[in-house]
Amino acid sequence: MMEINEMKKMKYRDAIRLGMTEEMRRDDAVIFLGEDIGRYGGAFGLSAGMLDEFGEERVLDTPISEAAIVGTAVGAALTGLRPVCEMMHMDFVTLGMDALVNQGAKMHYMFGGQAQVPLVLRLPAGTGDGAGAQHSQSLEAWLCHVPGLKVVTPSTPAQAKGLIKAAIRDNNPVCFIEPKALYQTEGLVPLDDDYTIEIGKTLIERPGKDVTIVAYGTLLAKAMEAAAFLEEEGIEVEIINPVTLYPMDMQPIVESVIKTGRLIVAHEAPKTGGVGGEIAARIAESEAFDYLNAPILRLCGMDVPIPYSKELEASVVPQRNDFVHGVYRLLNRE
Amino acid sequence: MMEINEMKKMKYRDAIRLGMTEEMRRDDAVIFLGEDIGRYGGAFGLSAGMLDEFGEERVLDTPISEAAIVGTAVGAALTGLRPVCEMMHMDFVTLGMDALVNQGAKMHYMFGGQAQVPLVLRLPAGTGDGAGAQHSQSLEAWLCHVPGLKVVTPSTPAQAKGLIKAAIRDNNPVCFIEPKALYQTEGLVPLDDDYTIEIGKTLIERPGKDVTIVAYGTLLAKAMEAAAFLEEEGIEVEIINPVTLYPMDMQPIVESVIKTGRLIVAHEAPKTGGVGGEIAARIAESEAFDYLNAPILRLCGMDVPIPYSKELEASVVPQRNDFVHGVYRLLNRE
Amino acid sequence: MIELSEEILLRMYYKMNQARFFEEKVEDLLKRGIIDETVYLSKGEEATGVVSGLALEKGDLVSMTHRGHAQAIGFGLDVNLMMAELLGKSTGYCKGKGGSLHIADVLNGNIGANGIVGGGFTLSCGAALTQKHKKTGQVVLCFAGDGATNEGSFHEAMNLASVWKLPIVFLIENNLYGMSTPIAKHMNIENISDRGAGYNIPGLTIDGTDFLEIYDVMTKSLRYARAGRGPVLVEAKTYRFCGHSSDDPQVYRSTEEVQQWQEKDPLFRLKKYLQENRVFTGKQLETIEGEAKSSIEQAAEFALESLEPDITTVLEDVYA
Amino acid sequence: MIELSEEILLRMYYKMNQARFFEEKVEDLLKRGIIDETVYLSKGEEATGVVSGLALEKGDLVSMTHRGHAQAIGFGLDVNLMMAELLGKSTGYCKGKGGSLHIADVLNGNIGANGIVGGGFTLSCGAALTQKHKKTGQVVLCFAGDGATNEGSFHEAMNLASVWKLPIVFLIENNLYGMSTPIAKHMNIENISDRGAGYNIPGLTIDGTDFLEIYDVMTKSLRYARAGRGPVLVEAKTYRFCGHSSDDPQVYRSTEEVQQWQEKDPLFRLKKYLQENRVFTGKQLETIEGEAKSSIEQAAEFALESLEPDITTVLEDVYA
Ligand SMILES: Cc1ncc(C[n+]2csc(CCOP(=O)(O)OP(=O)(O)O)c2C)c(N)n1
Ligand SMILES: Cc1ncc(C[n+]2csc(CCOP(=O)(O)OP(=O)(O)O)c2C)c(N)n1
Ligand SMILES: [Mg+2]
Ligand SMILES: [Mg+2]
Repeated sequence: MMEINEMKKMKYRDAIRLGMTEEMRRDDAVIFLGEDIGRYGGAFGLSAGMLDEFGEERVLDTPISEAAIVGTAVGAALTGLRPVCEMMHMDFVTLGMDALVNQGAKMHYMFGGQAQVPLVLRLPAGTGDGAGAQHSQSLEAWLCHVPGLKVVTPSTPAQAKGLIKAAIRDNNPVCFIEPKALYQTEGLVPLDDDYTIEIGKTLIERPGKDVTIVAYGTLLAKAMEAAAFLEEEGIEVEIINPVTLYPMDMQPIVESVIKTGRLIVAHEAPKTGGVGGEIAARIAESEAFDYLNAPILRLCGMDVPIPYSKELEASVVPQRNDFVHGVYRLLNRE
Repeated sequence: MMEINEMKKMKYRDAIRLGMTEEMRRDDAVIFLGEDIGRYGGAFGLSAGMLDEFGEERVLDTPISEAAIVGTAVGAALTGLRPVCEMMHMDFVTLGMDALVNQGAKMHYMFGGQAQVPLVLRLPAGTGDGAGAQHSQSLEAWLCHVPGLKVVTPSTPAQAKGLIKAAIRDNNPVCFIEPKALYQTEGLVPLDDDYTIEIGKTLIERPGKDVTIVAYGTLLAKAMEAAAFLEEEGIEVEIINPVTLYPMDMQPIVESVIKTGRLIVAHEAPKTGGVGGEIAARIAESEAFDYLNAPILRLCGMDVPIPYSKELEASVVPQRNDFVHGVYRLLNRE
Repeated sequence: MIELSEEILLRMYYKMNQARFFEEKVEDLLKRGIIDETVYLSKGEEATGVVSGLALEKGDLVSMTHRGHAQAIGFGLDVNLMMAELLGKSTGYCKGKGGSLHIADVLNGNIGANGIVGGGFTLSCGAALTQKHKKTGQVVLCFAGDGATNEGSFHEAMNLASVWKLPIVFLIENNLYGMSTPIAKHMNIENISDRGAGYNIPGLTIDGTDFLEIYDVMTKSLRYARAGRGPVLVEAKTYRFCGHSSDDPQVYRSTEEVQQWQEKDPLFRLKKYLQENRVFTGKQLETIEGEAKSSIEQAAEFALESLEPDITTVLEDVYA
Repeated sequence: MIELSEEILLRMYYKMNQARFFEEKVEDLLKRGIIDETVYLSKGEEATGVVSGLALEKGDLVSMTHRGHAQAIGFGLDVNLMMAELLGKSTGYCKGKGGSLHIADVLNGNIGANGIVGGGFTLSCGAALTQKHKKTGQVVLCFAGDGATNEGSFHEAMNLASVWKLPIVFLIENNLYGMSTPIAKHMNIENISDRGAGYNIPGLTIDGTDFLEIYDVMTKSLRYARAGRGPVLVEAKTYRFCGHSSDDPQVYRSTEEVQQWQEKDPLFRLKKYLQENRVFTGKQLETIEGEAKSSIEQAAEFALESLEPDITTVLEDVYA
């Protein structure tokens, strides 16, 4: 870890921009492409001002052509640039899957190690907008099943900055998942322009000894709130944020479960087939298996498309109280 | 179960054609579209002769436009046809994901229940061809994470016929995964044209009491071979084939694990993020958890793109002996 | 030029007013925070949706865009159920599960709005294939925006529709921008109708603020498609008066440009025509406007009074 | 017409023979079961790949198709390493992990063959963007088949390349079939070059069996792109003498058709030109042919003698 001098309070969204901006200043090979990212500043205001600083040659508004955005980024990465590209919503990665999965992810391997594909695919994800079934998905599990890709998701502004910088410096295709519901959240962010978060390293966000919760994205904050509440009742929850979802550093999770004997895994994405299943399976296969005092509990999105009505929408993803009750359940308090 | 009178030995590939043909005779609304399925008879000879019987209006050769194939099928299904469509290789579903996932899978829900999308998407999958990283994938885990889809995969010719017929009669989008390596395998197939295999029902393929193996696709036969071998050593393996991968009928698996206390889950797809993780997680969450005498073992494909060289290719997916050693391991015999 | 009966003109004026009032009511509900989900408005572009809807024959189908309210009203959807859907109510077209982006009435041939730009192209091919297969004689009207024609699905659908001679009329509402991106920055051609040549599909460019031209060209195009001659690509140049979505600062265009287009307001053009040609008296026009307005007021009331969806229904309708 | 120097003609004749012998050697190895993985041959189509490769300048890039051996030889890849790759050997371009469909030499500008039909279109945009960004003055030559131009990625790439004025020449090897599907059943236009109009890209149709026309048009097209004027779409009509893949019964075309095209065999046309114009003597021609042939024999030997990849390397190279 490098020394961190100065910190500044800023929004998650602005922290991503700061990280991108610093990397673009640092390396002329970094370019940024996507729909309406220039003058408009991105659908979520993320890239406001970047066109002015870097010009049209490095901040490229594209036509509405997701397959071309991803494919162009792969081709550019292969030949010496370090593109960052954006899907306006993660749901639209469905249109770029071929270039991402069949080309970008596999080239290094298919070509026998001779080429690199250093690209970052930014994917605004999840619920909270009332945007309905085609604009609210969390599809990280797909990407975590594609050897050759890396998948990361920051949960705080500081992580957002550190991780986007690390992603840009990585020599592989990195899928960078940004829960839209976090864009406006605030936190302290290191201003050091060499501050990065190591890809492939799981973080312990809060130590505890009674129950382990693995949570990422929007659910980290909800789990933290639940933990604070439970602390008052004398329950010590350990909260772990994998940060890199693929390939995942399981060791801290295994160690935590050995300590607590109880595990909750949480994400917004539908439970069936989600990343949580993989984590649970890994624990069930590991040396932690013998230490489990209760079945593993997954607190995940329901197996349903995301409904439009905001009340319905909130009802299909886990909330703070689900964590509280989940912990009670594992401790046989209910 | 209906009465089965006559049986005939045939290939897996021909059983699929027989099932499709019977359904097309039965219902004029069933049409079939894909690349080179007409005069050519399909890349794997699957649809040989179907053009002659049903004509160009029902057996439709398409341009090489996977997004249009899937999208057209969705639109046709929505308005009263029952299309069966084919990706030449499952890998190309990457090009049809938007129409499948954002449209077909969600319409019934997004439209508040007013519409149906009765379509079958046939997906030739897996290794064995020496076809390399872009023609050998097993991507079922993606589809098993999309509420609104059903995902099935037959492992024998009889299942192939019964399941394709059930899929065509189903009122939802059904992804029908066909391991290419099984096309030439033979087995007895009921000729009864009302023979179907219920979607959503897990089958016990072989009873046993010592170890449970859950396997599907190409790995079912390898597991069966291993079981026959182990029987001679007095080890009784119970083999379970989910058949429907999503939504999966877990009850027979749970019951089996309660009985055996040991579980192996197997598939060709890469281990991380595969369907096996979901099965393992469900067991770890279920009442079977307390009966497990050993950690769950996943025998899966390696986390690597599929290499071209046939030797390398075979080395990245489980083989018969992996099952044998897996069983030994769970029984502490090694 | 195809003649417009008085009856058609009456319906046209009524529906175009309805569409305008609908959008203004939604703007109002957005401002008041009563709607705070994602909604795209088509103020200024109502003519293409409404007029082409009136050119359809009974039983024809339509595929709508994310900016689909006028298209829906043109097709004949019920504004009560539309508004209820926008408010996420149980009485909406989709029981509150779909929202503006998924309004649909499939049994009556409206195969839905779409949240995926370009999502409707290939769906329309499928709907048209059904018509061809069942020999219904019906045509599919597929709406899309200028930006949408840069999606791969546009190309695949145009090609397939041409090779299979599918009965579809593609109507591109070219409002000169895809979100904030001006057309010159997202395609290198003057007229989108030029894209027809790549598929041997007739391509036509029309003034999307002129109801006469829209009605004429759409009626003829639908006839062409209905006769089994294959698809037609119609591009209508139009303009959105409002922002792309509710939080669009519109930095990408000048107020002069907006004003210039406001002078071509399709609703005023229609009204002027009706006045100048004395189709209706001033009083009659007022009555039509009043009825349109009150239909929207009623729709808002209906929506506001409707019940929220019961939370226990959230898992229903995943499978048929 | 651009003049062809003797030196270029020598290289052309040598490489076209190499390509032909390469394909025949692979056919032979397939028959003998020494190769039994997926391979697509381009016998009859060698001119487009070889001649356009010779029209490139040093440093230009190329994106190849699934039917890419002649393209690779034209670009200048090493037939030893190609053949070794087809045999899945550790000495191949991809250490046996890629196969024919993924032959590549990225550092030297060959960004790879592709197993995904149409997969190279958008990759080429990216490679061209790099050239533009780095002001290298290099051009990307993107190969594709007729069938591939029906993929959505063709459209998105053409549009993007045009809007961004990317230095790419798209060369469509129109061999009249996409697998078994004749062009009339997969598109409704006479010339694929007509598709340029939808993007304001110049489109040209040439005889893909005529080395003179290919060299001329490709040289000019590359110049145009190199000058920063944007992409060019060239369609070359050609024909595959062999089956689509090794197990193609070829029921979809007549032997007469095949014979007619065999009369236009590009290799014979070139040879005839060289003879008639006395560029080389009969003896010289024989020498060139012999050298080409022995280079392929050597390649086969090299490949056969090379080691299988070590099984322990199978998990290497997943990440950079
Ligand atoms: C596949 C996809 N990409 C991007 C978006 C985000 N988006 C919604 S509307 C829009 C602009 C569409 O432009 P156009 O087709 O011209 O229609 P208009 O909005 O102008 O009516 C964009 C980019 C989307 N919904 N779907
Ligand atoms: C996306 C995709 N769809 C289908 C295929 C299967 N396939 C391989 S080659 C081929 C035909 C391609 O036709 P064309 O582009 O004309 O090239 P040609 O084979 O004639 O050289 C097809 C359908 C594929 N490899 N990729
Ligand atoms: Mg527009
Ligand atoms: Mg071809």
